Amino acid sequence: MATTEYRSKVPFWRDPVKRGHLFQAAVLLTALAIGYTLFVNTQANLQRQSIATGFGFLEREAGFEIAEPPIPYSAADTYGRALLVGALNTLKVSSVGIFFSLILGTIIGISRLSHNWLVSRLSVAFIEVMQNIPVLLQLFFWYAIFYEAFPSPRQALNPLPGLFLCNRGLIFAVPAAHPSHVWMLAAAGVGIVGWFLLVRWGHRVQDRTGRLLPVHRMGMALTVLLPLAVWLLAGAPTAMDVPVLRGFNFRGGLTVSPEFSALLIGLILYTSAFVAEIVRAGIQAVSKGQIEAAMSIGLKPGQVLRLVVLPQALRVIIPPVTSQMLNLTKNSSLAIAIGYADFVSVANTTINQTGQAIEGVALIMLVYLFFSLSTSLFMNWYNKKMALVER
Amino acid sequence: GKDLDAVRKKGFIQVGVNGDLFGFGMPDEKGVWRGLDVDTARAVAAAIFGDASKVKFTPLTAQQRFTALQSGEIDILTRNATRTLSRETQLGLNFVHVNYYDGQGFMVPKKLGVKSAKELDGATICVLPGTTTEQNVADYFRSNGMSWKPVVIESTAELSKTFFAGRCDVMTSDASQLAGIRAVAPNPKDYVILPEIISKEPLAPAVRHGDDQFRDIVDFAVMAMIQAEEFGITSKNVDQMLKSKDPAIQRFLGVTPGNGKALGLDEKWAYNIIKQVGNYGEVFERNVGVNTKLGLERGLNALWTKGGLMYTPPFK
Amino acid sequence: MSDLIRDNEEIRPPVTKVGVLGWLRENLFNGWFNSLLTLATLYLLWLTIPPLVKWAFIESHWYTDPGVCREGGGACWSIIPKNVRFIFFGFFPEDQQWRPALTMILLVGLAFYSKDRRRWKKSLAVIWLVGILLMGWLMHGGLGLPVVETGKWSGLPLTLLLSFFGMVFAYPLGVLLALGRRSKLAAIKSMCVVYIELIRGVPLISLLFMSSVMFPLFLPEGVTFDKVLRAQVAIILFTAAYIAEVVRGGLQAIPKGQYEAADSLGLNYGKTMRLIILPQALKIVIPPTVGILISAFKDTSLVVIIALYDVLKTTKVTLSNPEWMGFSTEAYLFLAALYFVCCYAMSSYSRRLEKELNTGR
Amino acid sequence: MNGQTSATLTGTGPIIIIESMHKWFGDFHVLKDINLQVQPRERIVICGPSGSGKSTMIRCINRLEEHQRGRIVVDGIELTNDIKNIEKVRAEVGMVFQHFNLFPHLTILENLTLGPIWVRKTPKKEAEEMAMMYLEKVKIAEQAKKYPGQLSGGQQQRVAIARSLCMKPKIMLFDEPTSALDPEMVKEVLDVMVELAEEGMTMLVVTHEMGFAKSVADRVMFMDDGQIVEQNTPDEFFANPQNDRTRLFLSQIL
Amino acid sequence: MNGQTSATLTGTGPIIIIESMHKWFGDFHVLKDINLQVQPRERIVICGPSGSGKSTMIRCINRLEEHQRGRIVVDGIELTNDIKNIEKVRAEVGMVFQHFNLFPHLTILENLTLGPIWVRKTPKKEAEEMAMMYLEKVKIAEQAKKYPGQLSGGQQQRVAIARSLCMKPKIMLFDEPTSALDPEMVKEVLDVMVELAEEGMTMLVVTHEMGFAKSVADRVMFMDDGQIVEQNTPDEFFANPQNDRTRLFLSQIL
Ligand SMILES: Nc1ncnc2c1ncn2[C@@H]1O[C@H](COP(=O)(O)OP(=O)(O)OP(=O)(O)O)[C@@H](O)[C@H]1O
Ligand SMILES: Nc1ncnc2c1ncn2[C@@H]1O[C@H](COP(=O)(O)OP(=O)(O)OP(=O)(O)O)[C@@H](O)[C@H]1O
Ligand SMILES: [Mg+2]
Ligand SMILES: [Mg+2]
Repeated sequence: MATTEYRSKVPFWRDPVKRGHLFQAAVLLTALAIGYTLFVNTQANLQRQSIATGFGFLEREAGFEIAEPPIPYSAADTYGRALLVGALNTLKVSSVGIFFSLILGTIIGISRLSHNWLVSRLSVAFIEVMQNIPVLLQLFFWYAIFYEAFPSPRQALNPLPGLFLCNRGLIFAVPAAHPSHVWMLAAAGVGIVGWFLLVRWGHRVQDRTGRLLPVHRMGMALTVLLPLAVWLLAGAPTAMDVPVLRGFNFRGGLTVSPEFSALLIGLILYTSAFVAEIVRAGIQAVSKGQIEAAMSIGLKPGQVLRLVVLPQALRVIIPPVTSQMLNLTKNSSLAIAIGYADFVSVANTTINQTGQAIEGVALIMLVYLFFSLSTSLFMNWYNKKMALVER
Repeated sequence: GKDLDAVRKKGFIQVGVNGDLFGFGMPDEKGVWRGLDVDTARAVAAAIFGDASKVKFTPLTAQQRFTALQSGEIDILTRNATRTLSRETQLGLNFVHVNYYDGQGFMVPKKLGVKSAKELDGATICVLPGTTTEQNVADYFRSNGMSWKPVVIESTAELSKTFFAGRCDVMTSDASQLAGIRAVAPNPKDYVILPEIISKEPLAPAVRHGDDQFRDIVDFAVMAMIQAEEFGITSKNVDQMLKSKDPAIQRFLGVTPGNGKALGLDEKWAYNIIKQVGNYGEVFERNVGVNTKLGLERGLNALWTKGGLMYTPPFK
Repeated sequence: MSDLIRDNEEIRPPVTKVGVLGWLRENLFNGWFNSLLTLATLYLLWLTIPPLVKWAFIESHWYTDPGVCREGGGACWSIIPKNVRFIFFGFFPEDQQWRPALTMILLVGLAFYSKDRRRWKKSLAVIWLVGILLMGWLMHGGLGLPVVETGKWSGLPLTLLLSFFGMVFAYPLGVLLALGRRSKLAAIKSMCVVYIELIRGVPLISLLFMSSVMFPLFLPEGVTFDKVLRAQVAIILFTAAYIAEVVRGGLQAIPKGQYEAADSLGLNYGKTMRLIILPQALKIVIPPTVGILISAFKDTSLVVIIALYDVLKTTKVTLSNPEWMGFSTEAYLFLAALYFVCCYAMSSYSRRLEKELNTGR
Repeated sequence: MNGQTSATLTGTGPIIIIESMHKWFGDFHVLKDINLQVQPRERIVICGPSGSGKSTMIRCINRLEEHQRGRIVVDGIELTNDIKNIEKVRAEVGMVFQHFNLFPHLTILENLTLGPIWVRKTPKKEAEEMAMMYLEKVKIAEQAKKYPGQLSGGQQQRVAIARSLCMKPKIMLFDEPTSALDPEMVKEVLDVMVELAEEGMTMLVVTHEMGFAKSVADRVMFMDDGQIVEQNTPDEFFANPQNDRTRLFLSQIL
Repeated sequence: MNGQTSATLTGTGPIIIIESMHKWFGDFHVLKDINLQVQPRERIVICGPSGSGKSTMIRCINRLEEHQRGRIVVDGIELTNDIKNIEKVRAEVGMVFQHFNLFPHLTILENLTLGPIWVRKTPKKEAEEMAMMYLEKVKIAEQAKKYPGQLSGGQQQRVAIARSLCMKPKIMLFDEPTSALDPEMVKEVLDVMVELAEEGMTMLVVTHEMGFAKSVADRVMFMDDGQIVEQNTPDEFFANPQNDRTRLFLSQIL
């Protein structure tokens, strides 16, 4: 072919393709060389200092307690399990946090566009304050509210029977274990499936007759009524695991600790301010023409929002919101400042006790990288699914 | 040895200290480092350079401290670190003579009516992370078959605030800390420190493996302060003491040469420590003693002659 | 033909809502929901504001000893004036503290001076260069001033310098990374992608931790870097990854035609980027960039984790002093206000800049 | 007036009545004393210089803009703040925009069925059949499953017309439907509009395609500075403009 | 062929030579065996249906697209991978795009001087004087300090032409220079192009403005499906198209 001929005639520094190859090779080599030197240095340093390395410590007994472990854990368990507990705690606070900050952020973002002066001003104020103060200080603030404003367990507030509010957290009664619970759970599951089926049926009815049915109300009723029926059938067991004040603390019931709550509230409020700005920008990015077109075929304002504006706004919103989700996860590593046992906090204690800082930091990075990459993979998939088809 | 050579070449010692532990290692309002650990480091500088100011401090967090020493970022670690077997062996460190004997205790509000740590079953306990304290409480409660809930917060200030607000029933830390924390309580009389001491916490400076001469110097610099107290030598009277007839004191202060040469130091090394930093008793009283905000008794840290544990080998 | 209205025939729109009452009706009490919301908000404000004012102003102490504070009930602002030296300047020798003070004034002054877009000329770059050199000299000393090593730089100057230089260096690095990520060269592209994704995937504290704890292990024996410098590098590397993503967005928004027009004028890659593409792309992404910079500014507070004495850490140290241990609320409120002022200034400036740059388009 | 005559032939009352209507944007008086009656099946072309208020006027007819004085009655319903009435009117009045404004996240078919399903509560199948019918009418039935972004401008505008038709409107408003199109595509769209006109749809068309006006319109209106300056049958209008401004404008455009 | 005759009149060798050139986009064969010789001062108009490869062909001439087979020689320089050569050719060949592609962040004057200053290394003052000269030529000297966004489409396109001229090109390529313009503005731009043609610039113009082709072109080429189907003098081409496809196309467009 003709082109190949002149390619050989051109000196390589004037041929962009060859130049590119050369440049890439150089960069790669440099990177490899740097990596190699670092590795060799580290090896030599570790050897010289006769520092213990490796992940053997994961199997040793941890010997420290962790508050509110999501899975059974005691000081007799291994470091490995302790770290797992930390990772689960991180997962817990970040998933709950992401869920609520998305909701709150959307509400505030829409409020910021509200025609009500007070509502939009308040939203703006909220956003400015939350965005411009370091989240660490905010965490201190929320935590202080919890331990300063609530009474000691002995003077615990008892707004409802079986529900206590004190500086140990929110403690509430849960039904005492009973065999019927499994069945109630199953019934609730059936209810949800039924809800889902109802929605599909509703769509079919709409497709067929054009009628809109109140499927969500029906589904909700189903999900509540089915477990209730099972409970009645089981003889309506009313025994409760009621928290009682014994010794220093409440025993029994379920506790939501102040540390968890403060971290959660802090992260949610901080992140939702950013989400709100993103949502606002997303909605504003939908052109006015779209709204006019939707209105001019007679859609109601709610339908315009649901059928036309939001689906389009979402595309603009998803990528930056993904970043915010990741940020929330990473910011949860500040938990250590207010005593929530997240992964970093547990890893720090581990580093401290074993002295194996390299492994500890490596684990921290790996775990967060895993959370981040899986979140972005999922969101990228979702984003692609939602992407506009264009020429 | 190489570490000593490197230090001499630099002209100062780089010392890792705690950054915000009142009485042990913390800057004052003027940004000048103060504390027992800080003065210990100054003593080493006085021994090596004849000048206690030839020292630079690196504040370290609990997680950083050992790695900083291992990596050569600092030459000495005096950061209220507890000497333990595993640290000594696995981390490539050598601890030297203890500069403070501590032990972990409990503090509770008086109104709980608790008299002994044995009554703490089910309690919520405020713990400072990053030291051996977390492990000690866990061990103690396990061995006594009791349950507890930890609240682990990074900074002392935050932790004590939560404790005083009633978030925890009990606060645990090294006894030296507890006294200080109680002193700043809104109402110190409302809190008691329980009699049990649940652990041994010998706090000692540490150096890296690999330079025994340097290790010896640091070791004897610490001990020299204790020995001086035993001899009754203080920074005020050290010049008169040079004229002392006691051969042990003469050897100690380098009037009779020998000790300095053996360590590879100036013969005046001990004199410089005492003159510029003071003996152990002075340093103790200045930083943590009864007249400071911490208000600690000598207790275990008294000289062996006064019923304490401070005992040094002969300086000959 | 119907008769036309002449222009001089003034007809006003029907005026329905005017005056204060009209405004209130329109903005606060239109509809039952809004009215309810207004009332609820007012009630909430009424519950919180008076006690807050009482605590913060009426019963507060402004320049007393901690003991006096403990007696009285109100806020103890005294912690700030009494410790302001350490909080602001940390370890910087007391007799030299005019130097960091002057540095900060210089920095803020320069920032204010550059606010005006009309001053954005080559000469401004020179002024900044001189300013930075001057600041370096003031902080570090030499040439007649006693040397103060970086280990003693702390407090507010450290915060400002870390974030300022973090931004100044992260920005070009981020731009390079963004260009790399859009490169046609597979190796360059994938390296940039890996770098950006890795860095964005981990928390800043783990990077700081690595830079402070593990970095020395990576280096040959005896080679150490300044601790502040290491933290600075970590902040730069971290921020750059975020900037890269933002800039990539801007680059994607530039139409292909711009590249083609530049090509057909005979500009090469470097000139095309420098003269045509980047000026447009960077302008588009001013708001998100400023967002990143604000985050970076707030994130410098995380250097606490590695025991660098930025303004948050110096405050915490003050709080570790048994004398002042109880007054963290006041101290943190002060810090929050400090950060808020700085961040708010940045964000409102970016909004203004965005508006200004948009006119004339 | 000449325009009225052709309308009265249909024998029923006017379907759009605008009486001394005014509109302001803030302080700016955009529409000044507009009076207009449109008979069923009448086809009106509106032209005039840019900024003269053409778009604003037809947007007032389906209340995309609110007028501040005077009356607008569409198909017997007066346009006030009553949301129910507005929705009723909008379902009767189709609108085609200059920039098509198709919903980019929906397929062509979904774009067409959205209104019937959600507003008219038509069963989906029926809605789809109708949509396909209209797509065939605008000659792009084979594109039903594609997304708007995949079509050319001319095709998109035809979809937009079909979308309006699916609501079975009594009146169609067109706001410069061809001015964003490449010249080759203008014809496709005009053909569809001509066909529509021939079927007797009531149409108000803002356009500068004078060929279209000549061949289709019952009445041509010229607007300037927020007022209807002149209106007449196309023949008269082009051959014999009465007003100076009209004459000037026509000289520029033809 | 007829076109060649007029070119040979100038008496020098061809300034553009394309010999059996092919181009693929991936698997798609866009240009098939293109052969073309352009003489200095020759003015060629290229037309053809959308997607026929007109843009691609002229973009190959200044290597905005790479060809994969055959030869392209511009002003004696063969277009290969050699960056130096490509830059040399691009400095000789001016290009005007459909969407103007002015640099929106630079003033009109800066748009014009960018090339001379950075590619030709002309002193700034000189470059500005030249720029003003060309701006006067396209009759918008008074807009020199404005930004492109502040000009109308027609003005922008004239700036784009002036920008190319500032590089003192030997050849000008135009890719549908008027098709993104409102009808009122087309004339302004065509006027400038006619003037340019009269001054003897070598021009290749992709356009559907057949009036321009008739009055200015030395040769009209018709492309379809990646091939040059027919080329001839304008008179012959319009009066007597040889090819069926050409005839069909002309019937649609005229
Ligand atoms: N939302 C608005 N706010 C303020 N002024 C507006 C608004 N919409 C339009 N205008 C102004 O009202 C006048 C009439 O606008 P309109 O769009 O109706 O003109 P037009 O005749 O359709 O012009 P064109 O041919 O350019 O579409 C113009 O001067 C325009 O600037
Ligand atoms: N970058 C590209 N990648 C793949 N295909 C392309 C690319 N650019 C153009 N094409 C295809 O090549 C063919 C010729 O495109 P070209 O733009 O040259 O046509 P044209 O004759 O200029 O049409 P128009 O009149 O619409 O501008 C078209 O089918 C087009 O889809
Ligand atoms: Mg209009
Ligand atoms: Mg083309």
